[in-house]
Amino acid sequence: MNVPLSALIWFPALGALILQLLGFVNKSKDIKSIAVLFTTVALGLNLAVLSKSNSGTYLFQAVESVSWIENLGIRYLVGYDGISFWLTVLTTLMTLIIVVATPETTKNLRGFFGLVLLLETAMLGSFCALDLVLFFSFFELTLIPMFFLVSLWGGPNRNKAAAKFVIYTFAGSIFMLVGIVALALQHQKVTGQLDFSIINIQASVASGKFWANAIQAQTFIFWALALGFMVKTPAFPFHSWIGDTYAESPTAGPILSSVMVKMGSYGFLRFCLPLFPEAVQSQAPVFMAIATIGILYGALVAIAQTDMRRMIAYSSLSHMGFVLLGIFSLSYKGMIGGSFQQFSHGITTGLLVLLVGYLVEKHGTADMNAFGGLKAKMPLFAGLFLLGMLGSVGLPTTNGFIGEFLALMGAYETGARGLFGLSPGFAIASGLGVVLGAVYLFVMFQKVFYGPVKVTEGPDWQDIPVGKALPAFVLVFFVFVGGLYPNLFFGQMEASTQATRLMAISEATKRPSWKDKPEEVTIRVALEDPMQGQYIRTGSERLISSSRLHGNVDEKREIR
Amino acid sequence: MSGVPLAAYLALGLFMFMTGVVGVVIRRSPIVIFMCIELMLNAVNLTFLAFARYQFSPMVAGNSFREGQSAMAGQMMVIFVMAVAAAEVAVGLGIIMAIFRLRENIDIDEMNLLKG
Amino acid sequence: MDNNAVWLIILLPILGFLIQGLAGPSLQRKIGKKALGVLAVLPIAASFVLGLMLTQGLASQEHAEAVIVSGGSWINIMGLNIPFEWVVDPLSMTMVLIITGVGALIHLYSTAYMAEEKDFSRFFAYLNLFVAAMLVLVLGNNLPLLFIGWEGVGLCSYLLIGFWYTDTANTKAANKAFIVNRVGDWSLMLGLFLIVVVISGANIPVEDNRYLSYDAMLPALTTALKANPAMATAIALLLFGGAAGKSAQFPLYVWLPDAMAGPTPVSALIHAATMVTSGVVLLNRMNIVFQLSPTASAVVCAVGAFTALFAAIIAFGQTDIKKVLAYSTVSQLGFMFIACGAGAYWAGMFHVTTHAFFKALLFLGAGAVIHAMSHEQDMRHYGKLAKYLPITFGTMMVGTLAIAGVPGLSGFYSKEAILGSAIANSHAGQLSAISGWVGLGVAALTAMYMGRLAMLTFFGKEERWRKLPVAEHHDHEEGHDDDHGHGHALTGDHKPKEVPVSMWLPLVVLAVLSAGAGLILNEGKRFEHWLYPSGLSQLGELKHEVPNLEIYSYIAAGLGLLAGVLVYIGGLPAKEGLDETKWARWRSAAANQFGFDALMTNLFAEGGRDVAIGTSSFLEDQVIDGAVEGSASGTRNFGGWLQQIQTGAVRLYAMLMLLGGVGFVGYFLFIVNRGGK
Amino acid sequence: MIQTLMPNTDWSMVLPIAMVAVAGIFALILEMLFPKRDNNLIVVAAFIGLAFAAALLIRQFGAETSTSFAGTVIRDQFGLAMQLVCVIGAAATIMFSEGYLREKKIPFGEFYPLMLWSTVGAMMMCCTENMLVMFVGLEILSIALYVLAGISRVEEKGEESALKYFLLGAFASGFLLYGIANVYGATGGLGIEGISQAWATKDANVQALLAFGLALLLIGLGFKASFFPFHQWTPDVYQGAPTNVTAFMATVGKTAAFAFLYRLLEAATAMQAIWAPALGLIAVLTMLYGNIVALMQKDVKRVLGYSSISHAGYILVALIAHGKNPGRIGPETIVYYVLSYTFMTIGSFAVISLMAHDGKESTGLDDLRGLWQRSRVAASCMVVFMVSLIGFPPTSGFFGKMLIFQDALNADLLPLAIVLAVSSIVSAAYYLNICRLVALTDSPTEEVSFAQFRPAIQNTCVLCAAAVIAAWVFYSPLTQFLAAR
Repeated sequence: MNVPLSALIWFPALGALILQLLGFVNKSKDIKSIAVLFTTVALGLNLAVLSKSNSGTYLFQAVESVSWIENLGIRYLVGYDGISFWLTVLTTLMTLIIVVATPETTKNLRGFFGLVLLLETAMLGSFCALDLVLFFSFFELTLIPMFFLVSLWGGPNRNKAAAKFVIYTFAGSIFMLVGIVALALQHQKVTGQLDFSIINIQASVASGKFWANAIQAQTFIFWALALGFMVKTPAFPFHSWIGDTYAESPTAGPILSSVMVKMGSYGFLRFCLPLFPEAVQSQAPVFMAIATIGILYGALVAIAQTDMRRMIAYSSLSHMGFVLLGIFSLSYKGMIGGSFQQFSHGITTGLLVLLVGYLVEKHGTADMNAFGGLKAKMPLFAGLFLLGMLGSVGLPTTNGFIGEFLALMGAYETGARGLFGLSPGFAIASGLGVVLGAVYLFVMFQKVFYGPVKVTEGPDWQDIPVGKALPAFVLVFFVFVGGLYPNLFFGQMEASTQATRLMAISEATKRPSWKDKPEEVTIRVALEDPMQGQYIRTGSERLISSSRLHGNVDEKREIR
Repeated sequence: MSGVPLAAYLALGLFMFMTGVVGVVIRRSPIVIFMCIELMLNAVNLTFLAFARYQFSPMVAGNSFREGQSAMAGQMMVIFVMAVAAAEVAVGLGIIMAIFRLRENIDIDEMNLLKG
Repeated sequence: MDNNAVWLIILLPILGFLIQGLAGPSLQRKIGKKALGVLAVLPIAASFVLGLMLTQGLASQEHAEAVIVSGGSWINIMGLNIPFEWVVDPLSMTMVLIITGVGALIHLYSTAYMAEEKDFSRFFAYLNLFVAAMLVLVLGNNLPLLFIGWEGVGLCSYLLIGFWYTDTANTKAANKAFIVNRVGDWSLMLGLFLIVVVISGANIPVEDNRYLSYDAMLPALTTALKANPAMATAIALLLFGGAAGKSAQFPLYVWLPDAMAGPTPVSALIHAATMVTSGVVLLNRMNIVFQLSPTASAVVCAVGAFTALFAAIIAFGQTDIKKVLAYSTVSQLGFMFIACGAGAYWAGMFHVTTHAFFKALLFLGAGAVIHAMSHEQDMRHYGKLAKYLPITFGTMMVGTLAIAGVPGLSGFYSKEAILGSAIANSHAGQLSAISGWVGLGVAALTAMYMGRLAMLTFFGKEERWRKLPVAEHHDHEEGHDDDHGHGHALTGDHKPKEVPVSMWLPLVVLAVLSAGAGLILNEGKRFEHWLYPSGLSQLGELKHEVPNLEIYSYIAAGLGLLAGVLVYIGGLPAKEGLDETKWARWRSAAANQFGFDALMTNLFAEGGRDVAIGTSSFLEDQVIDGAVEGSASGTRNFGGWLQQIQTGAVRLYAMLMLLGGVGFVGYFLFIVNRGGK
Repeated sequence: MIQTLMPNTDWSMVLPIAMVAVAGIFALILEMLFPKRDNNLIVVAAFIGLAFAAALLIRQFGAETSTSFAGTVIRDQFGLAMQLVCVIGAAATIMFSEGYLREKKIPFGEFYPLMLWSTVGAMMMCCTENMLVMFVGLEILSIALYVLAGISRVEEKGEESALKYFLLGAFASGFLLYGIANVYGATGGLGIEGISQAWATKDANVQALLAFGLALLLIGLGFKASFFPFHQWTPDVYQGAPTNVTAFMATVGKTAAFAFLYRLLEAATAMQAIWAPALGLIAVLTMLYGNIVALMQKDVKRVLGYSSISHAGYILVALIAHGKNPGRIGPETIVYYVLSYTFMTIGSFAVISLMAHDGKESTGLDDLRGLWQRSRVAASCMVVFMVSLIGFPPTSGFFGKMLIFQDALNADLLPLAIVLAVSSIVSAAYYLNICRLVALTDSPTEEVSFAQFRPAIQNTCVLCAAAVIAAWVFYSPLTQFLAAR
């Protein structure tokens, strides 16, 4: 069947509305099952939309363009490509899991699920929006529901945490707004009319006209956008909201957040790389440094945490560091690894938070010193936790490994070749993050599950019932699917990732563009590996420029 | 009167205006403050008339003025200022009386229910 | 024999793992532990049989060539293709036979050893999983697959060391093992990356981008590295870093002694016979890189020799029978690395093989003793056990003599090959010769401390456990609270009993192997030509004839054993008694590894935690988060301060208006006087 | 000369204003006819008047820019749009006034005439370039407001705010007048269009007079718009005055001031070298001061008072941008922002007016706690308004901010844009706090329950909220309509 993308995006919001209107449904059991129904349908819609996807192209698919604000050049422009493909799946999947995992004892379940569904729409929207203002709108739309989720259902310090989360993110995104406006004005300067559609802007960037003698402006605007994304990702040193958010929210909070942070890294892939090529190349070292510091710093701080959710929060900082590392290595392997890591981080972190959430729900604390010897009492729970943990430390055959492995390899490669002024040191140092990752997770596992049984007898300490563990099983399944058959994911990502990469590193006029004619885009050419060209250790990379994508295969040119 | 230069009138106006301003700042009784404001307004009137008479009056010989410049405008303005001042007096005294009815004094320094 | 059988070899243990892991507990209730144990042993045994058939097929060709059995693709992206593919060649098959053969025996042994265990099926699940991972490690045709096995065995080792998880010490040891290994893995991973970079950087075409598959990589790598020897050293050292982690070389050996916390069969299988030797396997696989880098080889030699010596000395300070064997393992691994460093990779593998036999034998024997002595591991409580445990005694003596290097037994030949090639070759420069001679010395030490072990355990004047208090006997199944998870300690009135057949049978088999294997395999350089039919591509045929080296080693072994016997013939010397304060300084020092482990712990574990806590409490809470919180509260307070002008006093308002106005007007006039610009 | 004596007058230009004035008179008459009755009749009359006025304004949309009454009244799209905003503001205020006044026990009929007349003053300010007319309009607006602020004669706070507002207002209009006098002295006329002309004559004295006059004018208008050093009255008066009057002040009064400032700065473009830096500084101070001090407030009305100061700062940025190059940067931003600001402010004050309960009114922040339980509609509306005041989509506040950014960047006012960004980050803190309070489900102040919940007030909230969101969704048609394109 042919489902329009907007149906997918707006369905959850509609569901939220209906849920509020169904006043006569009062039993929390029914409310929950309705919510489950909605999220399941959303997942179904998602798959239906994606079933049509053509993995061979990097052009946007299922594009819908409705003129919205002519006089400002803003359109309702949505579509998906290989980069957003799996992120939408992640969104719908995790939302379903959240809804299933939410205990019926939660107060005001109706409002809770309403907000969750609203957030789903917001996240889907920002993964599919192709118009800067539309993207920004969805991006900001996540804040208020999240604010209420935390400040109404959260832990003891919820007020502080909620305000911190929203204000911090807003602080980043407001500058992003300035950058977006500046970008549109630049477009106006170049082409004469205001336009916020990244397709048009990028087309003009690809032609090289856009930034002609405006390099300084480019760097400025790039940083304006990057700031917003860095806060969201979170990248060091703009991460300090994440600890409180994870520790104080209800269980749904961190899981949602583990999807939401992808908006940041996704933003880099979708907006920064294609639109600011020169800036990206010149700033790549800075971001590699930020990523590396984030990886090590996050791991180090995680070691010191005693609250499991805080620890997971900082581990997210560390893992998202790998995403940035991969993206800004600007090597194909690195970028695809980073994109993959986005997905796998969502899964593993979600799994861990889910399980910790179960403990919190039962015992009201996530302090690892309060537990001990749980393995004896709850073997199934321990087993699931162990598997999630293995995914998180990136043990081979789990999805965590694939992402980190490729991201590191890409970073190492670009570094070893001295491209973009990068050095292999970044990858080498980041590798240490893998070791530290093992430290904090295994020590935590040992404290909580091993050792003498610290806990009192009683029904609370029975093993997690299989019914409740179902979401966890699903996630574990994905952990290993990702680890053993990553090609399933790569297949969709390849074309878009490579195109995005070429947009960033090709020389002007040789860049691919989302306006290329479909028949010009053939997977074979698009995916020939630029890294295989003749390399010259002068920081300039010889690569198959986008003209290759347009057929005349032999021509090779250098950047700069 | 032609002996008196424009500057003198302007200076006097400015002086009266400043007197009024300073009065507003230093006096504590709203009535007196209001008088000072009247003083400011009259300074304004004086300035208007001086300008009208010296710069833009057709009667004065050697006044070459451009299109749209008129002495009438200034003089008209003065009338309006007086009228408005009268209206303000009415309202102002009304408010002051209302306050007096509520609390037996009208010392503005003691009115600070609203602050912060 | 169809090579696709290699799939079965790997899948059978995985099947076993699934059965044990998923259905284990329920099966245990239904069919009982015995049957479950059989289910655990069968897959391994079957794999062994398959392995034998494959090997036979391979050996039947006069030039055994590698066969690649390729399956689906694992990671396949532009510019990098990592398929699931298996290599059937002498090296991998040798390991397969060791793993499955010794593995099967140890499984069999465990069925009896762990009979009392509640989590019977969990144990065998882990054990099967380990075998599977180990097979992936040796059979995988590319480094990432090796890496899967590499970390897989690490995981299983972690799980098995911490098998008795209620005891914090065990789980701490498990964490230590995993994390220290991770350090090695880090280095290995970087080695992988560097290989890809070197090959693709040199623009050497690799068929369908299988950059990390041995068959495609090694030729390309050779050409690339010949152009760029520095890279060879870099890669070699990174790979060796990984190997040192897994194979417990100095300074990364620290995890292995602690790993003895696991059940004894685990120590036998994982921490003696198979896993710890995977570093040697890696070096054999990637030998071309080491051939091209004498520097790296020299480092390997040096580290190997030092580790061998260091561990051998420490062994003298140990009273725990398993600890002694652990350090002897570390020491023997050092020998293997000496061989690899010297370029005699085959000799390394040869020692791997023989060592697998006699060390497994020794551990299992020790296990039998421990089992018989109700899980007391301190040799100071043994003595005169020979008469209680005849079979164990006999088999263990074979093992002891084999490791001591008594001529005719397997250990002699492999050690001979190592020392000979180390001394005779100059691939690693002077160092190889030096470490060869050091090795000879260590051989003597080995003989001596093994003699000590044997004497203290089986001979002596008295049955020392008789001195222990006679405690009232208590229940077996009350859960695991002492070191080895068994509820009853050794008591004075204890009667050691010989172990059941399922335990001594493996001992006998292994004893036979330890005795005969060396002689057979060494016959006419059979093993060397099996592994490297036409010598090494760079170093060619290695010479390892050193004039009357045999004599030297006879002497070494003889002296060593003699010393051991003489010192301990009279039972436990007073100056090594239970009262450790009477110990000689050097022995106490050796007992705690000359403070090295403590140093490492303080430096990295403690120090690391302090750094982490410092970072978290200062940098994070004070500086980074502090900046955020601070700016918030700062703004707030600033607001409170600004608020002060809102006193509510009209005259103040007027005043401020006036001042502002004056400033405003003044500014205007000022600008205007400067001419409006 | 002759021209000015016998102007060819176009009455249709002032008809809307007249309409509102007449409505006021009617309201007064009705009040006299039926004293001591409920004022629904008056409300209806007021609505009819405003509706007619709005209709007449809209009918003139898109008309040629022209002047009449000897050039004292100007008809241009900007003026018409701003007048419409004033009318809407007045209507919205009146809509929730009745219920509120009933609760507060101040059912005085003259409330409506006064409010209508002060609307007249505001409208006059919107449609003139003549300083005399502007002054008269301003005084009509202000004097009516002085009375309204103190209309609840039994409340000390109300009276105090009235007096403060009155004294300072009169003080400010003194400056304003003195400014007019000096500009007159320089230009010889009362129309501001003469400024550039006079400036062009490089006569030092004339320029000095102009600068002096312009400065004083800006002070006078800045007082009404509550820019930084002239803002102190705002929070006090907002808190003291009856809530509906506050809403009116915050919207209509400011709209008028902005309208004339807009024209003034445009007329004084030639002098931007003089005023641009000074106003820039004032804008910065206004934005930061308003938001930072608002953090510490305990009273909702004060919070909104300070927030209105900061919003004045935002609008000032747009005004400066326009004044620097009127050619490139049109009135869209001002009109759109003022309109959306009108909706969100009146809406939030309407919600606050629900606190009033037989004679008493408690407007502490904590009194908002648990509003959700008492009236879900009101609470949700409040959240919408706060979100819009922060500037999040999907509300009109978002586009308002975005347009200001656009203008600022267009006019190379990057520093101002950045300060705007920073200060709106600060503002998020207290707006979110209000969001949290209204949504809280554990309300300690149960006793303040809306026994007789006034539907009119609720409708006002809902309408405003709907408008705020609609202005986001239908930005394009809305702006095109306001610009008559």
